[in-house]
Amino acid sequence: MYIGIVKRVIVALFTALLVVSCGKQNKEAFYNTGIIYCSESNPVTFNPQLDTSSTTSDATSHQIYDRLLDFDPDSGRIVPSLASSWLVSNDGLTYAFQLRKDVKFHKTHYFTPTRNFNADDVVFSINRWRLPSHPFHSVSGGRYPYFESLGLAQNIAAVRRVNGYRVEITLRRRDSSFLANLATDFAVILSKEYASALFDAGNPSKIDNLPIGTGPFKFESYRKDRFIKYLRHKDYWRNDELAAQDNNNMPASKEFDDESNEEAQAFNAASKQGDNAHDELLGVEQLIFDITPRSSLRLAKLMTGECDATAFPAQTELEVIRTRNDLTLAEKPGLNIGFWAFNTQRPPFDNPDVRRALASAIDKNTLLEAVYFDSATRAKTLLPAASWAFQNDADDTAYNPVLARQLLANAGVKEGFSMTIWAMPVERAYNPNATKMAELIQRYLRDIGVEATIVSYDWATFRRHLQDGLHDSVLIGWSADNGDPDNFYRPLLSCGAIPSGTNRAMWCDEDYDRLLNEALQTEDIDERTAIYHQVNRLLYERLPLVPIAHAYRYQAYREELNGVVINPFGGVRFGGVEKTL
Amino acid sequence: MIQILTRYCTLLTITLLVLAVMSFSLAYLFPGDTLENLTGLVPQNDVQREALERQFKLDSSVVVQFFYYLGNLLVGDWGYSFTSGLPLAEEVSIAMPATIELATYAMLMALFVGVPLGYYAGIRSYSTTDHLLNGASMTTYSFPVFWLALLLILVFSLQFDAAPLSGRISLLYDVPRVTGFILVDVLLSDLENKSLAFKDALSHIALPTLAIGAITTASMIRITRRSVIDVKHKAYIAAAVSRGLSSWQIFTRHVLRNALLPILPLMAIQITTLITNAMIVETLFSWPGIGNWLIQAIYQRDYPALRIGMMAVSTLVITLTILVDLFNRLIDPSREKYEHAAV
Amino acid sequence: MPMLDIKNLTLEMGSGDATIKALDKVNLSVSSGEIRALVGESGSGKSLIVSAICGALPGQWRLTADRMSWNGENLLGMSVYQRREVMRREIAVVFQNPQAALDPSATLGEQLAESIPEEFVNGNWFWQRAQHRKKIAISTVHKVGIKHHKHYLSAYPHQIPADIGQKFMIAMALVSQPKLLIADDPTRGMEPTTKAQILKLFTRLNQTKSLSILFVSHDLLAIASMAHSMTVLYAGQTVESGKMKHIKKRPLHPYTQALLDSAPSFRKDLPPKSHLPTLGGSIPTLQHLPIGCRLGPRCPRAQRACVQTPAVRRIHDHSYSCHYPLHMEKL
Amino acid sequence: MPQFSLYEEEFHPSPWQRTWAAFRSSHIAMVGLIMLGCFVIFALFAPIITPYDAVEQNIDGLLIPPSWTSNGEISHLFGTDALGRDLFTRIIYGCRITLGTAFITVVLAMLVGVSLGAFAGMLRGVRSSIANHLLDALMAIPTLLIAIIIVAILGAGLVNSMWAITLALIPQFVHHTRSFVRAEMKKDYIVASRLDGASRWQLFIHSILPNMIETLVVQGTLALSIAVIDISALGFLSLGAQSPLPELGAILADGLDAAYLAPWNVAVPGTVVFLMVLSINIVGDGLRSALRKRVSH
Repeated sequence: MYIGIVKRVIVALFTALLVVSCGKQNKEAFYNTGIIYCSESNPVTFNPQLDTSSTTSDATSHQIYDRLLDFDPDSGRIVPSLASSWLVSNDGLTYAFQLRKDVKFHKTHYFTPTRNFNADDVVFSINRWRLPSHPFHSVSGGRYPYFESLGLAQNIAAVRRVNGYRVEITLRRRDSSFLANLATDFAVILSKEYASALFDAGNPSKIDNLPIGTGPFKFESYRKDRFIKYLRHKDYWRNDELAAQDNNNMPASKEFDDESNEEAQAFNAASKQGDNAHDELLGVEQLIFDITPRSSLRLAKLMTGECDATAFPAQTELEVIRTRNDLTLAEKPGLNIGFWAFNTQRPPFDNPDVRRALASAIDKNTLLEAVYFDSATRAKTLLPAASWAFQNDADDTAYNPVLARQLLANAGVKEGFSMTIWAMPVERAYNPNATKMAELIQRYLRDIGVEATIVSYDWATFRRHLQDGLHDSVLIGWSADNGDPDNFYRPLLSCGAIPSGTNRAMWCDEDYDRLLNEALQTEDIDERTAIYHQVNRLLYERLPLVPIAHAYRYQAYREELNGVVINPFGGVRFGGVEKTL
Repeated sequence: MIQILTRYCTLLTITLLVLAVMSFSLAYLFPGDTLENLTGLVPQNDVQREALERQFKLDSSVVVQFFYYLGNLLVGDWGYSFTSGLPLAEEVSIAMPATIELATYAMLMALFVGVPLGYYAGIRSYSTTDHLLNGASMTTYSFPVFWLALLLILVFSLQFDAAPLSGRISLLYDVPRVTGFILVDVLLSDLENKSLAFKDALSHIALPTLAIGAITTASMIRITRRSVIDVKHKAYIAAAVSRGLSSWQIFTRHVLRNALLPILPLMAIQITTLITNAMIVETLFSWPGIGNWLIQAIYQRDYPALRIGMMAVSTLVITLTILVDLFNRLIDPSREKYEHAAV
Repeated sequence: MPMLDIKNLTLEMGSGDATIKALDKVNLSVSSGEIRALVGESGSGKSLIVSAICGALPGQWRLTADRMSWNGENLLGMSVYQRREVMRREIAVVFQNPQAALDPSATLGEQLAESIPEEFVNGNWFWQRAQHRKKIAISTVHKVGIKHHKHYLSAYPHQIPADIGQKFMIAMALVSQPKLLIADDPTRGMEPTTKAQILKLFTRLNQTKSLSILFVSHDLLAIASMAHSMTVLYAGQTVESGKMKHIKKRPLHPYTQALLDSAPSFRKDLPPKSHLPTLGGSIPTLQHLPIGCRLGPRCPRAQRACVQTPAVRRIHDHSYSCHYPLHMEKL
Repeated sequence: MPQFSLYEEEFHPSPWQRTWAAFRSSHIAMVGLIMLGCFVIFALFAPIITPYDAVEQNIDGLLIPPSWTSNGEISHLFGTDALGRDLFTRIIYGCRITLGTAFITVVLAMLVGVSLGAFAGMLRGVRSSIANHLLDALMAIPTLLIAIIIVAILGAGLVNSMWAITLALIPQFVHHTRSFVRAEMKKDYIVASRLDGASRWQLFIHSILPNMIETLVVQGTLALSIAVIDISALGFLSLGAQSPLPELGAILADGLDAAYLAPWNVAVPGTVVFLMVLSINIVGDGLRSALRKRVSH
């Protein structure tokens, strides 16, 4: 008799547990008000000037800040942003920027702006990284790797505030890539008022941890290894501008790189220039960056709807995303390069023959197939096919283990020589699985009698040790920030780039730098391309690093999101994204 | 009664002291500079190093250091984590409740599902239902917890999209932290869509609890069944039958209590496996508990976090075990007869 | 008409050719007001008979009996509820080892109160009923000779000595005022002083309340003085039963003779320093039971005919089952 | 007098034979034993059985599906993983490493645990009860925690994870041995031999140990199943065996990265670990009930 009671109790218990916990993922209206983006790791800081890693610029540059100029995601040309128009002098040394009016800074729980964006903010933002004497220069380490690698600080003579909404910058030497550099993710505009308020309060480093900008989202909170929370910037300047604009299509701005007319290109881009990507910019109430280091977990969360978009889907998962109809996969030939850099300051890697031996010991095609699953093209030089200075007939190292053994022998490297391969722990478009590539290379090197051990740390510690040059060789890469070829050569291998930490090969060569500066002097495309071909030749002879692949850029998101634009220069932009469940 | 209490209190303090010594010695055992391991502060220059060393009495003898360290432990100044720079006391107070919550729900599931099923299997011993239950509990018990969690994710999250697979609640909800237990916090909070948030939190907690709970429930069933069968063959049950009591009366008055007593000490062991499983499952479901935090700390070689994490988790587990033992000692009249019954 | 009457009770276990007959055609009857002793060496299946009567047989035994009646009603035919009613009100059992037969997790007072039948307790509110139950418990405890009940009622079974425990078992049996008390070797392993106390208690109960007692034991000495009639059991077969006086004077079955010889106090004519007469061999284990008369291999008088199980023969109320009984030649 | 015994054929099986007879009677236990036998054979003869080398990558055979699926090849029974290594070979070597390490860990823990437990059991007085309670309390520290601490000190690696699990299992053995020895010391046959002047050590070797063997075997199987689970868990969290070493947990973790394209890289190692633990548990349970049957009759 009592068996019946016990049985009924247990059955009731089970059904209750199941009913409560299951039930289809609810499609309540509430979930439309927020976008969750699964990012791959923590940003090092909230001021992109201080760090070149794409994680940092993803999390900050396009969400919190604005720049003077922007790139048009479709054509890649420079379009006005905070600078509504700009004037270049004939000798190409002075640039005058007309700034946009009534652009409001963020109003957050830690700062309330009293005035709009004006010239002082531009001068403050540029002088901060330019002038070592600037009060905010040494705040949070005082290292501005991108600008140091380009040597921009030395090239800018003066930044002058003409009036409330007009700034003039004069250079020492002509630099055709200057405008492109002002449009990169790193040239963001900070708020001078916020900076001075912090300076008086005595903790200036807060400017880089609790950011204030003019971008579509304002910073709300950050938990390391867990999430970053942004709220919508109610009065974002693009919203008002769009509301005022009658929505016929504006004439596209003049071709920037049409070099034909030599006289000053007076771009009187109409102040109402709006680019069609950010049409109605109401967007969502809150944006969350859910930090999920494992790529398989990111995809799982995308499938269950816990994430609306993910960063760097792994190559093996592309097939799965394409087959599912509730996910969309945006694909673009990426402006990036994955390479295997040798630490040229450590013997025996200072000897080019040893580097050539190691380069010819590996078979690039198999690496492409095994790691990139054929979603990348073989790299001969640093420049990908999408860049206008691409050299198709550049010479490349072939897979030749016999030659490798010979070179090693006469370079005096004995059998069983051991070296380290540092594999970066995070996924990147240019190298989706560095550990796996390292294991493959390890096997190739074992064939020619070289014992390689794989070293990997957490991303922040990894980059700190790389900067101190503790590595023999490293598998890493670089994704360009603007379409200019100089953005590949200078940050990766110029002497100036070693202290800034972007020159992983720690390689310094006078005639390499001489050629790069020469290229910057001319505006003429063919002349610059010829110089870059000479640079490619020089790199092939010295071989400080082995270029491996130019990968496609992928962006996976759920089909509920519309308005997502894939940006060829990396970075994800949620400004105008709308979510309808 | 008092004698038992004092005995257990001294045992608890001795064990915690041993733990403190172990965690103190860890600072020396970990690679890297002892000062950093002890305090978590990285001295930039030598001047700061001397100041810190004097402050933490590193120059004086080990014993003085240890007592100073013990003082710090008790007062709650546990040093700073290398990676996040936050004080460790705060980190642990955020991470620990999440694991406790997970372990509590799994333990409740084990108690309210495992024990009754165990009784049912024990009473109907050697019948078909008993073999069924025994087989099921044996299979679930031999699942490695990470494999069971992966299977649950594959089936419930990816296949049926019934339950989410990461985090404690959808990040869109801004739940203020009151007690650290997510379900309690949601109820206490004044969110406008509170019912929605609660349902979301419940669906988030379903899979991890099921993953850990299933294994503990399985072992609970086995233990209870074995205990009930042992009791059924005892002489006083035959005596009760001879007194003409109905089987329900026999079950409630004699079988129920006598079968429960040998189970309690085994529940203490269950707590240990429960916490271990919780720590493993946290990394899979990215549940922001102490396990996840410790394993991140290992990857980032964050030694102060490891030292304090070890201290916190072992103190929690040991106190719980000793409390269960004490509770069992108090309510069980003939404790010596029930030396640890075999599983 | 005997109160409890059991004819040809057989208990089998196992299947096919390996069936073991623990009890083979056992006959036992107890009439009201009588103390019947059931004597047999340990391992002869005495406790099995007791659990067969109570209906608490372990699962694997199969029971078949020609007649198993209680006051005329057939025990086997009863429904489970009726059988339980009989056990609750009319039959009570006192087990061997008091320590094991008491619930270790409940106090003695609780267990005693629990076995008081509801009908005896009056008072319409539960606390009144509890009070009355406590009073009945205390009076019964005094009856069985435990003076300071307050201490013992609140004690746990592992805290009390064996004889107090046994007295409690008897109190629990008596509290339901049964008609038949089955005592399964209650004095086993006790010192003689406490054993005598217990036996005196039994005889007093029998005389004052004319409570019939089935006294199961292997201790012949204690039984001889108080039992009215006796049944002798050997390896699951009833070899002899009858009035105590007749059996003591003229045992008919060789095994009974051997039992009586083994107790020197029964033998007046025993010369000093002479060998105590004993039977050779030992009790067969369950797996190796001999066929026919199970005493066969050890019986000095065994003949070819003993291979068949001897039928039960009766001389007025003295029955035996042996092909070659003692003292018969003289008749 | 000539004792003609009719019961010549009476045969008293030794305790071992009786336990084995009881064990053999239950079919499930036999199935478990056969499965465990297969794993032990895999573990012992791994190099002979396996067609390929466990660590050698073959580039042109990446992510080949298992042979029973449509486009699978028979040359790779379980298909290949993301680096082109044959999964069948790695699973066999995985059995060798996981089961082997677990076995060594349990034997080590047993040796240390039993000697400590016996020593504590024999010791009279306050010291042994304090030591015992302390060990009981330390038994409560989770295995994963000890593993994390040891990995932090000595660095990750299979041997270090072995140390961690041994340390975690020792208190269990100490506790069971100590309670067994204390119970045994109260028994008369021990008191008798002690009165004959047997020293503590002789007592332990000659009288207590033989009786303890069977309970030790049962404790051993229980500890083995816990050890296998812990070693594969540590491998999975990449705290134990590092990447090229084919340990079942590590194979599962590697397989996770390409889980969507190659689900068999996750399914097969998981099921193998599950079957291994299941077989150990079944054998352990069968042994325990056989032992209980023998003791109760």
